Amino acid sequence: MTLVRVLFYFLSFIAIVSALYAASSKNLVRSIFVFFVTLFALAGLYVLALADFVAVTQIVIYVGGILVLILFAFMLSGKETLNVIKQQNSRIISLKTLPAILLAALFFIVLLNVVLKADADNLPWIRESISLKNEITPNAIMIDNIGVNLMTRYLLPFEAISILLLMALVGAAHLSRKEGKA
Amino acid sequence: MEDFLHSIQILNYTVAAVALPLLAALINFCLPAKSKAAGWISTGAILLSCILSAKVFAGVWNNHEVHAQHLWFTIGKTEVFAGVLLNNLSVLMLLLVSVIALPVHIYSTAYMKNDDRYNRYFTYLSFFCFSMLALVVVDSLVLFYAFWELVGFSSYLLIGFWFTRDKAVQANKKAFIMNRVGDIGLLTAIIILFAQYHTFDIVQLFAEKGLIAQSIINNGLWVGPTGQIPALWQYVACGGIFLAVAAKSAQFPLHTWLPDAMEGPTSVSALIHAATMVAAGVFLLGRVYPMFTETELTVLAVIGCFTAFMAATIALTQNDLKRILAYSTISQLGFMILAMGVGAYASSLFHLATHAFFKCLLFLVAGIVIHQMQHIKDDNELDIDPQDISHMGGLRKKLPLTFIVAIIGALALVGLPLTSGYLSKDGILIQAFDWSENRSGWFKIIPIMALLTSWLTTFYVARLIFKVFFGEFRLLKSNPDIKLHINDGSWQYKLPLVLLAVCCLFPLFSLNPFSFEHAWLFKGLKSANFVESESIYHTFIPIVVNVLSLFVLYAVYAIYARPNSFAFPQSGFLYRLSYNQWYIDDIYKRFIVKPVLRLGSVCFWIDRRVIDGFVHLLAHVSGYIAKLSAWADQHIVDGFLHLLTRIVQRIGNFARKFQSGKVQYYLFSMLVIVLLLFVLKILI
Amino acid sequence: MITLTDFLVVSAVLFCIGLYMIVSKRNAIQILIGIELILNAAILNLVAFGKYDKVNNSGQIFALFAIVLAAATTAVALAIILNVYRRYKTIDPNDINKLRD
Amino acid sequence: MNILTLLIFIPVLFGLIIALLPSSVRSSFKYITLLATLIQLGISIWIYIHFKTGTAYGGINHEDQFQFVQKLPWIALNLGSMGKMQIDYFVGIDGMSITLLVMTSLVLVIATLSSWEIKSNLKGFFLLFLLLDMAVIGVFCALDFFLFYLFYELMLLPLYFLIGMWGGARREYAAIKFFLYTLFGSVFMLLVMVGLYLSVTDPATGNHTFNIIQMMNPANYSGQSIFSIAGHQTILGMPARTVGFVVLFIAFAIKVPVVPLHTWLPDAHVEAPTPVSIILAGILLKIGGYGIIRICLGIFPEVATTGAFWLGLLGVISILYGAFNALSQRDLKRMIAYSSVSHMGFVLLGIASQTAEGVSGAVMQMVSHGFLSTMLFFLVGVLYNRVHDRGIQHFRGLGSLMPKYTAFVMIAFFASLGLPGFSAFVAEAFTLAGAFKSPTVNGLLPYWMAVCGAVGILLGAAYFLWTLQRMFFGTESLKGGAVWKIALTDLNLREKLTLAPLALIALALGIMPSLVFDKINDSVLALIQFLQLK
Repeated sequence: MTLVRVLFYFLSFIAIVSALYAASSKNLVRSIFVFFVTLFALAGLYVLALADFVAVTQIVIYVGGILVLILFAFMLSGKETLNVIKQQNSRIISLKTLPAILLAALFFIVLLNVVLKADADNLPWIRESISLKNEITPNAIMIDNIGVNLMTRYLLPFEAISILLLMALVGAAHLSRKEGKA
Repeated sequence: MEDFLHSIQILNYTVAAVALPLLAALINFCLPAKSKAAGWISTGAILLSCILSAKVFAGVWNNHEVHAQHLWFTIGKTEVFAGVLLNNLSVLMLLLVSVIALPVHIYSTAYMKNDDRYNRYFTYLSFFCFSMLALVVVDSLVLFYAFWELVGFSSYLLIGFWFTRDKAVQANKKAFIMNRVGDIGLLTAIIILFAQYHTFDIVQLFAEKGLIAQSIINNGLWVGPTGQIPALWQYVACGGIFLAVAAKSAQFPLHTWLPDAMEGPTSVSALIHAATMVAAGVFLLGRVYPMFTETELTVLAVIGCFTAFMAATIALTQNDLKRILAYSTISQLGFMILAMGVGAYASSLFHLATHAFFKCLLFLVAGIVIHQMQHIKDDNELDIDPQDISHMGGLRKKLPLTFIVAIIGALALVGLPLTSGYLSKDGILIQAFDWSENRSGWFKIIPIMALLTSWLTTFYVARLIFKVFFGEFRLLKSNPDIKLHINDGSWQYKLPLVLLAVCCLFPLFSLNPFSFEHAWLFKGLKSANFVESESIYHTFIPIVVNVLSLFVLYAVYAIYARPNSFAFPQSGFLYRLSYNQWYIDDIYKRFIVKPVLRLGSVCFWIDRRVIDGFVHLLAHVSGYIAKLSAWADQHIVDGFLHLLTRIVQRIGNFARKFQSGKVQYYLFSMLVIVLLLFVLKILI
Repeated sequence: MITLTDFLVVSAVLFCIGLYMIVSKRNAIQILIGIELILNAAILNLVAFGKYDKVNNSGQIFALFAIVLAAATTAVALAIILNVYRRYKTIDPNDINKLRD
Repeated sequence: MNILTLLIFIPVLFGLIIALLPSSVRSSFKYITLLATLIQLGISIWIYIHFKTGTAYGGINHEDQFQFVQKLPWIALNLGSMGKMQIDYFVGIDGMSITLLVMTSLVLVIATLSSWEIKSNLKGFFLLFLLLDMAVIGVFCALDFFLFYLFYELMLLPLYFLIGMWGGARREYAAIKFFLYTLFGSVFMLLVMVGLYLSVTDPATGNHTFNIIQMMNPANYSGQSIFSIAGHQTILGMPARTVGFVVLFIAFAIKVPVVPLHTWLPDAHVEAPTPVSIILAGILLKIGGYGIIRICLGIFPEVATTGAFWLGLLGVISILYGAFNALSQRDLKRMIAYSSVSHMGFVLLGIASQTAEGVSGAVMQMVSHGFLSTMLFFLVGVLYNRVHDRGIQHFRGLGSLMPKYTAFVMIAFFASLGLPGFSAFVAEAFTLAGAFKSPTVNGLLPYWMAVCGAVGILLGAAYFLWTLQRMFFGTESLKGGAVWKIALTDLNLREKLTLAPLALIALALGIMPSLVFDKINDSVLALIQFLQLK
């Protein structure tokens, strides 16, 4: 049992528990804030998967952008939403949510099944990658490489996404304008 | 050759004598109503018939038989003949009927002259004469039956002549139906004879050496020359004939129609219900006499005797003039049947002849009396029954001629010497005693009952005469201010009375007023082996009967004609039995008529409920089956379709839920399906 | 050593939780959170597999793209939610089942 | 042109004329129909006069002894391996048919005359009437079973509509009952007919045939066919020929009608309009009797002989049962309907006796009843037309109100109850004579049946006289009071002209039974001989 492994379990535990809390919580605000925790834990997991850059991006965009956006929207939507939320019944497993829980559980079983069957560690291309030393090692610096790749190999998707992002933001801004001014 | 021509002539006369009344009937039928010609046409016809009958009689009586026939029709291989048979019996009847009918016709022209349907009356009367005359001369049982029933039919018409009177139509219905019972008996007998002998010919059947004479009853079989059938059917045939006789001649148990038949015009009662038609039964017995065996004759004797006695007892207490006479007729007919039963064939027919005259006479007298009473009733607007003898009395001064002939008739009926009745009645009584002589003690009852009956006869006849003609006019007593304009009437009344009265005296029948054996009529009819047994009865009986009769006569005079007469108690059982005619009508009503009608209703009930019920049940069952199949059609066949549509609908509804517009639902279902795909993938 | 399977299991759990949230929640914002969870699960997978591509870094780069796109979708989604709220005074997706005005 | 064919199809010709004429001349329809029936009557009388008698013209089972024969191939289909289907148009008459034919023609004239009362939908009525006319004449003439059946069924249809459309209050019930009853019979008859067809081959052509006369010859039955005498086939465990006989007998017994298959009759009679009642009682019932003689006895003689007791028993039951029922009726027409049941019982009894007297008596009874029931129903119709009521209790003393009518009623009643001098007497007496002779001649019927039959005559007197006494005699009293008294006029000329010939014929037949017997004798003897040979 290495420290990495302990860390991994710890982080994934936090991520799952907080996600569960966010899912089961009737309080919107709470679930939003708990979702922060999940995101942070995930970022930690990215790090453990040797993707520091992604982890950072995760924190910046998700925690810094998306969550703030959500909170912002929530607060904009006013008092009635909160009232509605409070009225909901507090039991975790109610009859209404039972199908959804069942569905999720079954899905989980299926997924688990798929995962275990696939035996991801022994996939041919992974074996090949290990044998060709194409594996990222913990001490390798990958940020340069990412930057280069972005500007060369993945330039087209990069640009397309930029435009998409632009359009989405413009669209969002347009949508959220007051109706009277439209 | 001469013989043959003679026969032809006689046949022609006979046919003419029979056909003339029919012709008269047809002419009268076409005449306008109320035409007075009708009476004279009928009377003329019967007069001619009478003359022709006399000629026929002269030609045939104690001479040779005449028998001629003609093929009527063929059925299968059986040839049915129609023909005429003239022998002593039939010519006697022929003459008797026409001779009696003549005065009645004359009488009727006066008696019915005010009736609305005068011509219809004579149509019926002539038709009756035709049927009766034909009945006595025909030679075939089929024809005999036909005229037998036609006689009954004309009697039906005449009894119900005044058809608006309820009692009259009840009576004629009763008469016809009771006669029908007899007819059925006769028909059965004829059919049995036909089955046995394959012929309807009376000569072939009943001649001296005929088919009947050649048959014997052996081992329970009735063996004849042409075949054999069980002996039972011989008894049935005789029983059938007896029924016929009983019905026509009003013998117990079928006698009740005759008193009721008095609802018809009195002249009709005189002719049909006293003299001729009712005698047809005796005539039938005479025709088929050879058929009866010793035992059957005894039964006849018993029934005749009983009827005579019973009717006489009933006549004792009746108050209706015609009813008394009707019961007297029944009683006298009983005597005739008795005579037939004891083998006094000739005496029976002799009595038939003499009875015809005096009873007809008495009825005509009754007719006059009733007619006059009716006059009194109409003139003074009284509410009385003109036939009730308790209103009458002392009429001898008002109706002298009527009174005299009534006395003659009555004496003849009682059977006092010098009258024709004496001759015939004593003959019967004497022969009855002769007959019982050779038999065991019990058979003595029959002649003794007959004797008793003859005294009873004396009693009721005397009662009738004294009540009507002697004493004081009782109606005058109770209604002092009534006017009386009554007399014997015109010559049309008087002539017949005188004629008949003469015929009631002895000289017409025998020059010896005291011995029936010397009567020509008796000689002509007696069988060849008749022996004049000179037993003690021949002198003893007449004396006893007549002396006692005189005592009875005086007694009756004492009771009814003397002013301070005592009255019989009118409450005893015997009185009631007699007054109510032995309750026989009630018994019939209760035990025959009602059950038959009830049976009819039961049959109808069965028809409605059981048979139709069954049909309806079938209909219902098929209806239910139809409904069931309709139900099956609707619910099973259609139901299957509906189920299909329902399933489709359900599926549609089910699928529609996923199209609810709820985004999460869409997603959910999508996921479920994906899941299912997975599961399937794993499972397969 | 952390195996790929470990990552995959964690991401599967997250994915299922996200799924549950999407299906069961009556609040559009929570649904949005569920979507984000699923996206994150996917990203986790991308990152985990990206470990074995040192040269091209395809896993990590697409994880970056996914994050960016997630941000975009969130922005648009929130805008829509706001609009919906304005019109219907609710953000329960079950109540909003009419396409027409 | 064959005279019988002419006789059969004249009504159709006139029917076509009526069909083509516009409704505006509807008042002439009855005269056209009358003309048609009168022509038919003329033809049938011509046939009657020219009908030859003698042992060479006995008919029954000798095809060459029939008269006025016409035989044309009609349907001849070649069915390949199944042989040829052979149906002939085959008509002809012998002694059994001739008197019934004349009787039918006359009754049809009377029925037409009584159609004067029909007021609605004249075209339809007379068309159906003429169709019925054709069918009944056809039944009496047909000698091909298929043709017979065709006419037989063709009668049903017009009768159904005639009762159902022009009948009384419960006409639909009556019509349906009638229709179902008779259809029930004829459907099974069809089965037997087909069975017979498949069993019998025509020796001349070797084909199966519907020829009735060929069916009477046992030699024509192929060995193992269902109705073969030698084959002894069974249906449901019973001998096939017995079943065939019973089925045919039931079909005709419904028509006769024999108790207990009679309940359609009172209803149909009561509801039917007068002309239809007349045809029903006068003709249709005779078809039953005729069918039993011609078909049941002709085709299954040995079964008829073994079953004679039961036939006779049914006859006696019908006589007595019908009479008792008539006794308890309150509707005049229903009473007469039941009396028909009783009188037709004699027909069955006579046929069952299988003696010359019995069968002749039966035929005579059919002819006689044809006229008398016509007369009776016409008389009821007269009364009903006047006041629309038939309840026996509703009338009293009609004798003084309608003397001529009463006279005719008395003639009809007395003739019906078997007064000598009228036809019924001869018929009933000889039927009973035949029935009584039967035990000694052929041992078929017990003696007592004839005696029981005789009791039926007595009951006949009872119900007729009772009715007479209740309705026509006594003091006048009517349910409808003064209104009825005005309505109840005496007979008019047309009615008298209709009734007089009937009364005269009944009288003539009673006095001269040879009018019938001479014509039927040879056939009866031939039939008896045929039955004895089996």
